[in-house]
This record gives sequence, C-alpha cells and structure tokens, in this order.
Amino acid sequence: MKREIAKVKMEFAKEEFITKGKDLALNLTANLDSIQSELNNSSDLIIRRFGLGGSRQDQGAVVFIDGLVDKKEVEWSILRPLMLKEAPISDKPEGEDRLEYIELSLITVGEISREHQFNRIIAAVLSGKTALLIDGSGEALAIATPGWEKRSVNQPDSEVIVKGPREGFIETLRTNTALLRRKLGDPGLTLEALQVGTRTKTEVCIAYLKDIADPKLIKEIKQRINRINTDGILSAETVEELIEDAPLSFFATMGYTERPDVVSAKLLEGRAAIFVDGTPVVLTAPFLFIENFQSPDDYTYKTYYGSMIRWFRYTAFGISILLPAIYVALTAFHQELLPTQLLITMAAATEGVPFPGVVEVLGLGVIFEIIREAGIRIPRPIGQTVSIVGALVIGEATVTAGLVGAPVVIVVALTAISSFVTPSIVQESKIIRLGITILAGFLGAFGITIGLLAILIHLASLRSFGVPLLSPMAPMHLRSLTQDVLIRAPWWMMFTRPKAIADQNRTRQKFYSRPGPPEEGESEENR
Amino acid sequence: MSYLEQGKISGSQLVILMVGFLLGSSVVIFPGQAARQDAWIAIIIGAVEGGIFALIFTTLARRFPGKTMVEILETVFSPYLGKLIAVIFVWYAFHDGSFVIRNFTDFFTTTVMIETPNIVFAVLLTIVAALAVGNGLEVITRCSLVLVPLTVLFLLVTFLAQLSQVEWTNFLPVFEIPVWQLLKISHSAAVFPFGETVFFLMVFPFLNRTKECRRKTVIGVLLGALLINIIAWGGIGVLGPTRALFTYPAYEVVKMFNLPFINTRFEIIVVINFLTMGFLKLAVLYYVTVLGLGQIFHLRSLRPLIIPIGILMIILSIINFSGITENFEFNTTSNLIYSTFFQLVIPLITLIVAMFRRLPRRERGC
Amino acid sequence: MKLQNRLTFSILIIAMTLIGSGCWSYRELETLGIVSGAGFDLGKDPEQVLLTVQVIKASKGKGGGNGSLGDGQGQGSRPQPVAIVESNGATAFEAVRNAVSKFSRRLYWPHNQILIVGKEAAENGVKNYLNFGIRQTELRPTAWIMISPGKAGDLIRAPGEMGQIPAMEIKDMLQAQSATSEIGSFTFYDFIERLMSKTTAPLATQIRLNKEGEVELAGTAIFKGEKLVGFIGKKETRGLLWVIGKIKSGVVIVKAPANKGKVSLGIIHAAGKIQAETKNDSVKITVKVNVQSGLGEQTGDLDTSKPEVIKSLARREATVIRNEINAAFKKAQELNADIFGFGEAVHRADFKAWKKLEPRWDEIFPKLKVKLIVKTNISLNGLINKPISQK
Amino acid sequence: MLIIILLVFITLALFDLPGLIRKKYWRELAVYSGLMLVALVLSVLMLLNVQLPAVTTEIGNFIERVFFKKP
Repeated sequence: MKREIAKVKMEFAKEEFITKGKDLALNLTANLDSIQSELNNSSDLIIRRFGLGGSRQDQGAVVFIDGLVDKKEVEWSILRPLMLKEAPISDKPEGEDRLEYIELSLITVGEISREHQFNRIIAAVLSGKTALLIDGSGEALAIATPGWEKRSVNQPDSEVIVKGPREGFIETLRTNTALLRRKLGDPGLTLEALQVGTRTKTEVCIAYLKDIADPKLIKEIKQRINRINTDGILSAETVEELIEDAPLSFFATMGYTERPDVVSAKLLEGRAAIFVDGTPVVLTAPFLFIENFQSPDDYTYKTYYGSMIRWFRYTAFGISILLPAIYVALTAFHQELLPTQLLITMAAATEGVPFPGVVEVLGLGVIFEIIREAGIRIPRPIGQTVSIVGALVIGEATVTAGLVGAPVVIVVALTAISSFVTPSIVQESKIIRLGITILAGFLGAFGITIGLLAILIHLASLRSFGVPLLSPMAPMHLRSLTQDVLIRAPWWMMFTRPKAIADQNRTRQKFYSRPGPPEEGESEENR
Repeated sequence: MSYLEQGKISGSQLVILMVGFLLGSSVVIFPGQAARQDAWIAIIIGAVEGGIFALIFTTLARRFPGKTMVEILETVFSPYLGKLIAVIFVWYAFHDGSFVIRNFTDFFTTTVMIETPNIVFAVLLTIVAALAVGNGLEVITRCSLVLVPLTVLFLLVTFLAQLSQVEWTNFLPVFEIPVWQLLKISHSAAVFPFGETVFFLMVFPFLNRTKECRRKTVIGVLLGALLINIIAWGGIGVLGPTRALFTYPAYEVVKMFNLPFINTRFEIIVVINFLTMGFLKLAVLYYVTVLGLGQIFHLRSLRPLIIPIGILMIILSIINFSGITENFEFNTTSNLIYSTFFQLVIPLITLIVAMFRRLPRRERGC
Repeated sequence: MKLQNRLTFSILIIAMTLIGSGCWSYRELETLGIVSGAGFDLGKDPEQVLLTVQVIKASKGKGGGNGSLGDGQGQGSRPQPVAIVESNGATAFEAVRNAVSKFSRRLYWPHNQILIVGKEAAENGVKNYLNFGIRQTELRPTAWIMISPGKAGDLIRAPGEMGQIPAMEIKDMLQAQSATSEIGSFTFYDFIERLMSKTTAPLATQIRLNKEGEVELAGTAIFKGEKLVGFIGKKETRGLLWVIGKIKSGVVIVKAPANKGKVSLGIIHAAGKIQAETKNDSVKITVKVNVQSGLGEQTGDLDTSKPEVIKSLARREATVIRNEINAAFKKAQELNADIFGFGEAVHRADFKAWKKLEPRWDEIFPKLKVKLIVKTNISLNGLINKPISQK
Repeated sequence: MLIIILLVFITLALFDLPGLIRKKYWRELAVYSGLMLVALVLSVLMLLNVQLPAVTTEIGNFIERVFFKKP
C-alpha cells in the first residue's frame, strides 16, 4: 500500500494544477469549506461534524462520498469510538498528537494514512476513503472504508471452456489481483500500480513474476504506460492501443483474456499482465502470433486430442482466410484443377447467375457481416430470430431466386463458421479474407499467393515488446515448436518456457519427469 | 559491421535461406536437363563444383570477418579500382535478379495464365520483394524460415505421389552422353544455381558467428542439391524421353497424374512453390544489389534505393531477351563463362591479391 | 511506423496496377464449353482437318442449380447432356479456333477425356493433331487416345447407353477393360512417349461402332512413326500387354487334361520383362513373363485337389500365353512395327551398339529372334478344392 | 498511358523524397534521382516501343565472339 501511495504521489507530481495544492489550515471549518468548494458542493459529498469524546462543541468531521464507502464501517469503526464519552480524547492536547492518538488507539480500520496536503485529502475522498479532520490539526486521516457495488465473479461469456476453472475477472482491480494471487502463491508475483488518465485517474497494475519475467520487458512496459498522456482510460483496449508496438498494423501485438488461469499460465511463461481498473479484460505481453490458436481447453484435454484440436484450429483459420479466395480462383481461373464431375455440378449451379463469382462472394460476405452485427446489437431474443431469418431465409431465397449460386452460400457460411473457431484473431482474418479475395478475383492463385506473401512479410517484421511475433516459427526454436505449436506436449514434457520470452530462466521442471509406477528396487522417495 | 544493416542471423537460418535461394528457379527448371537421363549425375557433379566455389569465397569471407564483398573489394584493391569491381559485382546481382523475374513471368504466362500480360507478374512479385528488402535481412530470413519448410514438404509429397508413376527403366542407360559433354552440362548446373551462392558474400558479415559461414554454406549447397535432385529424379523417372519436349518438366510431371481419392489435379502446387521460392531468391538478390550499391556510394540509408532498383530490375527483365529461346540458349552457352567470371574468378583474384598484400592488417577499419 | 506506411502504400500500388489493368484470364464458369471428347477426321479435301467435339451441357439435373437453363431438347425425351460441335480448319489448331464461330462458348479443353482420330486421318499421320495438343497448355496429357476404323465424328456423336456424358462412359469402359486385359488403354502421353523414340511403335486403343451402332472397344491400333499401319485383335493385344507388363488382371481359359471340360484361371499378378544383349551387332532378345493365377471356375469334374493336376494346368496356361505373345509378335513383324519396344531395350542394354543398330532397326526387327520364357504358377484354387459332382 | 507512367513515378517519388529532404540526405537524394531518371527514361522509351537492345543477348554474343570465336 505504501508503494501505491508513493506512486499516487509521483503521479500527482506530474499534474501542475494540483501541485500548487496548499496544506491544511488549522481551522476545521475553513478546511471543510474549502473541501466543499473544491468539490463544488456535489450532492454525494457527505460531511459529518461531531464532537470528540461526547463534548458539545464540534471538533471533528468525517468527509466521504456517498456510495463509495461502507456506511456501517464509518459508523462503527470511526464515529463510535470517537464520539462515545469513555474515549479520553479531551485530555489529549489539541493538534497533531491528538490526531496521532486517534489513529493509533481509537480508529479500528485496517488501512489508514496521515495526510497534510489538501489535494491529497480530496483525492483520497474521491477514491472511496473517508477523511477524518479534527480541529486545530494541520493533518487529517485518510481511512480506507471502501464499499461500492461490484459484479460477482463468474465465467466470462467471451471465453467459455469445457473443463477447467469457471471464474473470470470482474471490473474491480483489487478483486482481479486477488484472483490472481489465489492462483499464484509465489512471493515473486509482483504487482506494480500506476495511475493513468489525467481525469479518470484509472489505476493500472502490472503483474509479473520477478525472477522469470525479463526486467527489460517490465521496464519497457512501465515506460510506455507512463508515456500515456490522455484524459481518460475506460477500457484495457485503450491502454493496448496507446502502448502497442505497431499501432497501424491490423494484427494485434498484445494478448487479452478474462480468465485468471490464463493470466497465471502466461505469467508462468515469463510474460507480464496489465490489469486496468474498471474492465474485466487483462492484457498480456509479449504476445506471440501462435497464442491466437491456443485455448485453455488444449491443456485440459489429453495431449493427443489437444494436439489434434489445435491442428483443426489452424485448418479453420486457413479456411476462414482462404476459402472464398480459393473458390473464386478455382471457378474463375483454374477450372482445370477441379474434378470433372465437380466442375459440371458447379457449372450447373452457377448457370444463369447474373454476377461474377467475386462479386457474389464479396456481396454475400458483406450481407453476412451485417446480419451478424444486427444479431449482436439488438436484444438477445430478437437477435436470434434476426440471425435465423437472415441466414436461412435470405440465403435460401437468394439461391432459389437465382441471384447467387448455391456453392457461394455454402462457401460464405463455411468461412463465417470457421472464422469463429479462433475468436482472438477474427478481426484480422476478416481483413485478410477481403483483401485476398479481391486479389484472387484479379489474378487467381497468383494473387492469393502474392497476398499471403505480403502478409507473411508484414508478420515477420512485427515485434511485440521486442519479441518477434512469429516466434517460435521464425526465428525458429525447435524445443518451443515441438512443445506447444506443432503438438500440445504432455505437461511432463514441457520442460522449458518459450525461449523468445523467458530466456534468462527457462527451466520449468526437471528434464525427464515422466510419471509412472515405481519400478522395483526404487522407492517413492528417490524418484 | 555495416551500419546499413543492424540485423543478425544465425548459422542455421543462413542454411535455410540458402536452400530457398538455391531452389529459387530450379523448382521448375531443374539444371542439367541437357544430360537427359543423366541429369541427376550432372546435378551432383555441379553441386560438388559449386561447393568448391563456395570453399574459395568463404575463405575470402573468413579472412575479412564483418566485411561485405564490396568492403572487401575496396580494402583489397585501391578504393577506386575496388569500387569499379564492386560495381561489376553488384551489376551481376542486379542482372541475376532480372533473370529471376524473367523466368518467373515466362513461366506464368506459358502455364497458368496465358492471357495476362507478364508485366503484371513482374510488378507484383517485385513489390512483394521490395517489401521484404525494405524490412531488412532479418525479415527475409524469417520469411524463408516459414516458406522453405512448406516448399520442401510439398516437394516431398509430390515426389512420393510420383513414385507410383516412375518407370525405373527411364534411368537407363547411365552415362550415355560422353564425359566431356557431361562435365560441360554439370558446369552449367554449377553456375546456375549452385555457384550463385557467391552473393551471400554480402550476407556473411551479418552472421552472428562469421567463422561458421564456410560449413553452413557447404551444408546449404548440399541440401539444395539433394532437393533439386529429388525434382530431377521425378522428372526423369516419370517423363522419360519426352522430358526433352517440355519447357518446364517439373510442371509436366505433376500434370501427369491426379491426386488419389479426391481425384483432383494439383499442378498448382508447383506454381506456388515457384512463386514462393522465386520470391525468396529475388528478395536476396534485390537485397544484395541495394546493400551493395548503398555501400559503394556510402549512403546513410537503403530506403531511397529500393524503389528505383526495383523498377530498373523489372525493365531489365523485360529487355533481357527478345524471347524465351534466347533465355535457354544463353543459359546453356555463354552463361557458363559469364557467371564463372563472377563466381570463381573475382573471388579467387581478390583472395590471391589479399594474400599477396597480407591483408587484412591489424588495424581493422570498419 | 515507416513499415506500415510502406505496407499500405504497396497495397495501394497493387490496387492501382490491378484496377488500371483489369483482369485478363478471368473466365466465368458459364462462359466455358467444357469439352469431354474430341475427334479428328480428314475434311472434304484431305488438306482440311475436320474436328468434332463433344461439349458438356451443365444440366439442371445436377447440382440443384436454379431454373434458368436452356437445353434444346424437348421436355419429353431425356435431354442429351452434351452438344456436338463441328468445325473445319487447315490445321487442328485453326479448327479449334474456328469452332468459336459455330458455338456460343469458348471450347475448354483441360477436361477432355478421349481423343479419337479417324482411320484416314491417322494413316496420313497424327503429328499435326497431337502437336497442338502438347503445345497448348490446356489439353491434358492424361486424355485417352483412340483410333476408329471409320469416322471419328460418328463415335463422338454416338449417344451413351446410360444417358451420361458419352465420352465419360467410353472412358469408364476403357478403364473397366483391366478386368480382361484384352484392350490396351493408352494415354495421349504414352503415345507421345513412344513416338519420341524412333523405333518403338506408338499404340492406341481401337474403338468402333458395331452393327447395332453401339460403341465398342476392339483391340489396338498400331502406328509406325506417326502413321497408322494396322490393327491387332484382342488376342494379340493381350499378347502385347503380357510383354510390356500392362496386365492387371484377366482370365486365361485352358482345356483341362483328358478333355474334362475347361478351366478358367484368374490372373492374380503378371510381370513382363524384356532383356536384350548384343554381341558384335547381333541382337538377342529375351522376354520373361511371370504369371501368378488362381482357379476361377471349371466345367467338368477335374479333381483340382492334386498338385500334379494343378501343375499340368499351369503348363497349359503357359502355352496359351505363349501362343498369344507369339501371335502378337508375328503380327508386329508383319507390320514391321516394334510394338514391344525391343529397340529401347537394346538401347538401355548398351547404347554404343545401339548407335549403329538404330538406323538399321527396320531390317533387324522383322527377322528378330526372341527367346520367350513364360513362368506360370497357380497359387490359389478358390473356396472349393474339389469339383462339384454328385457322389 | 504516358500520363499514368508519369503519375506512378510521381507517387513513388512522393513516397521517398520528403524524407530525404527533411533529413538533408543530399547524397542519397542524388543517387535516388539519378536512378529514378534512368528508370523513367527507359520506361518511357519502352512505352513508345523504341527497340531497346536485348541486354543479355548482347552479352551472350559478346562472350561467344570472344571465347567461342563465333562470328
């Protein structure tokens, strides 16, 4: 907590309009008035004046924001001990040592701090603390009595998995970090808090494992976050866009997740996680392209099926970016590649269709996107009807009306479905698909390959916090490749962390730690 | 260490890049076709000869660690003469690049897309290569790391699929053509593609351990020879005598049969192989040209060179020949001497002069 | 930063080039006339080439396409799935181009299944029909090449029994022949390969219309160089196939000993091998045929459970095969066409001698002595090992 | 057509020139503009289909004249 305060101080040091904040006056009323004026008498600002130790004239006051604090806490642990008669305050001399006495022996709240600067009191009050001011002291107590509404921890809708933990992050930073702590008992787990957003004052927290994560990486992340100079941070994506390596690239260079288990797995691989207060999404860096195809389920399935499903995912990605282009290329340029029967069938199906194949594919793709968007935006129950109407009725009708050929509908539908197999890369795949389909419409297979080459070059040139995005394919690290890319190796074979990420501390476990029953002559201890 | 390229590549990466470079045009035009059923022997001999070239110019590279060919030339000969020779060397890279583009466009306009004007292929390929070159050596290498394994996979798959069609009698009789002619043909195989590895003299200094350039180059040449031989075996075994008819045997081979079960043709795989590998080769040559020119003129950045060189390369590729027959004619006759001059003579002379002048001296300028 | 500039910029340039130039090789499916079979004949005057092609109509029966599809036939009769196009030209290539003037669509060759050449045309030499085929990248080398004693056009016109695409049916018929191995199937490519070597005689399947007007495959057409010189029947064809090792399966019928009916042997595996050796330019050819077969059926009550009976059957089978081969060989020598590729065998064996022999091969081949070794072995005798006889 | 060529070259120039001028890379600028000029001239010549020498063929002929003593 001390460190956070220090950070807050540092943060404020950057802002000139508060740095000329004055100290507290000795007069209580004056202080309260200036607090009120500073907060423009907001209706949710509550100032409760009272007398210490049952004395008549008011010598103290608590200041807090209604809704941010737990009222019971304030009443029981602050007001009660101070106001009751038996509290021997009156015989304490006025001023700081009286306040000290209160802090030390009366207030029964865990987190408490002394402040003498005016603006700091304000900040504390605004961040859900209760300020205790007493007459005749140039200092005040900032008492943490947080008690605002929060969502309960449950499975995130975006990342549903079959086996494995069901909990997901919520909007409150502390809860999220607590979830992470519960997963990682290692004392090396470090949480560094920064505050960004000159007006939102959003708390951003970098989490990493000290002896695993690359110090340079952490330094880099901190520098980039401190470089942020915007007035408001409302979501993790904002932070991502403000600190990522290739802002203009349409490939993501940072990972995101809503699951504590995923975050802890990534931390264990030597990555760093960035929590942003007010959003359940947690960013992870550095990011590898391959992570788009890794799902937490891979690691809960047995290794064979895990590897198989991963290859299905690669295939699905291939389909989602290539299928329309391949369809166009085959039907418009390379008919000789189709089996004769299939060619005849397709010729029959597209007979008399007014538009060329490219136009059909692109148009239908656009229509599909519109339907999807509509299905998402409007309320759930209607949404499903919309998607059904769109998909079935429109699809069927266009074919029967002879506007598009049946194969095109199949192609577009298949593409759409397989593009949702890898949710984290769905945006990229859409852009790529569009571009490559157009290229294919002009130049067939040549166009497709040229497009893929251009994308490959772009990917190869991308880095995420100094790590090549295409690693471990290029530059190639066979160990990492065989552990978690080509196959999902069984846990007892994942000896090392990815070389590209955690190079200074790679060993995860003893080299050959294959489980099995004890062979005779060897006892449980020495194996 | 040149300030124009900060990238570092490892030895194994160099090998893979080199294999891609060697496969470049050979994916469709495997060398030594003139030797009919002895083509594979010609390729092996050619690879050995190319390996000898490699030994010579890697000796040169190891003598001047951290120096590209241009810098070596400028130190060995006087700056002016050195510059002159460097210009010739760079011209060779440039010319070779235009060759790649030309083969490429010819292939596409004769096989897959006849109606399309070949300038389109040239322009698009060059743009992609320019992208790679603009991103520097590391990115080219990474692309090769992804592309070469794929291509090798495709090659092996096609080869295995062909095995059912191979008629072993097509390999007989062995050593039919007289030895002298065989040697001539294998020399043509040596200068194209194996000897072309001489261009890696511009790349060696960026190895993170320059000393191992010799071993890696030899390995690369041998691997490349093996893969090209696989293509050649397919061509000989399947096509037999008719191979002499075809312009692109490797393409015809795959045309010959259907993929079992799904009964579809997949000659497009050859096209894609050629496209990717041709891209790699062009990218390397393009890069060598740009880097060399930049070092000759002591430029501070390579970016301004990329676009003009690209345009010029396309233009040269068009005015290289008036027809594809001239292309093959040149490859089989005068190229033998033309390329040998750059691949063997220049490095050898440089090495000898360097030894004579006891270069490099202790004070290492660069 | 710079990189993204470059990327976007290059994409822009690509777009410029593409849009500026338009799309050339783009051809919609429905603009193609997919050729399923083609036939070459001599035109009215022998200088002309008469091309008859069979173009597939994408019928709405297939693929559940939409309604808008006009096929000329009336609704009542089943519509013929192909259209026939005829065109003339000085060369084959020109004939193909001229077809456009008579047909709404551009002929699309890669899916051509069969290539039929009429007798007269073949006798004048087939090169100028094939040359275009191999130069033009569109025609596939795997198309089947056939020769018809009559006009090729009639065969192309002939409707298929199943109402399928006729060319497809012919192709299936051809591939089904491997059951008897009495018809050789030769691709366009095989033909060219044999044409390439100066001595080996190119071969093609013989196809004709029988009296009922049905398409039937009969034997093999033999070329000398590029000219058709004659046909051989099914028996000789099989003899030929034994030697060049193209027998997949088939049935050999032998008379049972002590005339106990016939026994038909199913071929399980057959291998033919040609060995040549030359000493002071006298050629010695040895043909080895190795056949494994099993008892298929038997008429009469021969007890097949005894090994010696099986042996005798094998011996008889060997003689049958030898006769077939000899017949083929005799025919080949009459026509003086090296259908077996003995010449190439010599070439492989020693190419120095071949240099001298090759020009004189036409004199050598007719009086060539061939040593014929046929090894047969009956390994399986079916589910029963005794004849069905009431006792 | 000529217009298009010119436009392409101008766009390409706009892509590199400003950076060079901003950084005051005069030598690079010289090399760049020299090469671009050559490229422009050549492409214009090709556009007006002037018969340019088939470079490689010429090289080949030269070599043959020197080494193989062909006329």
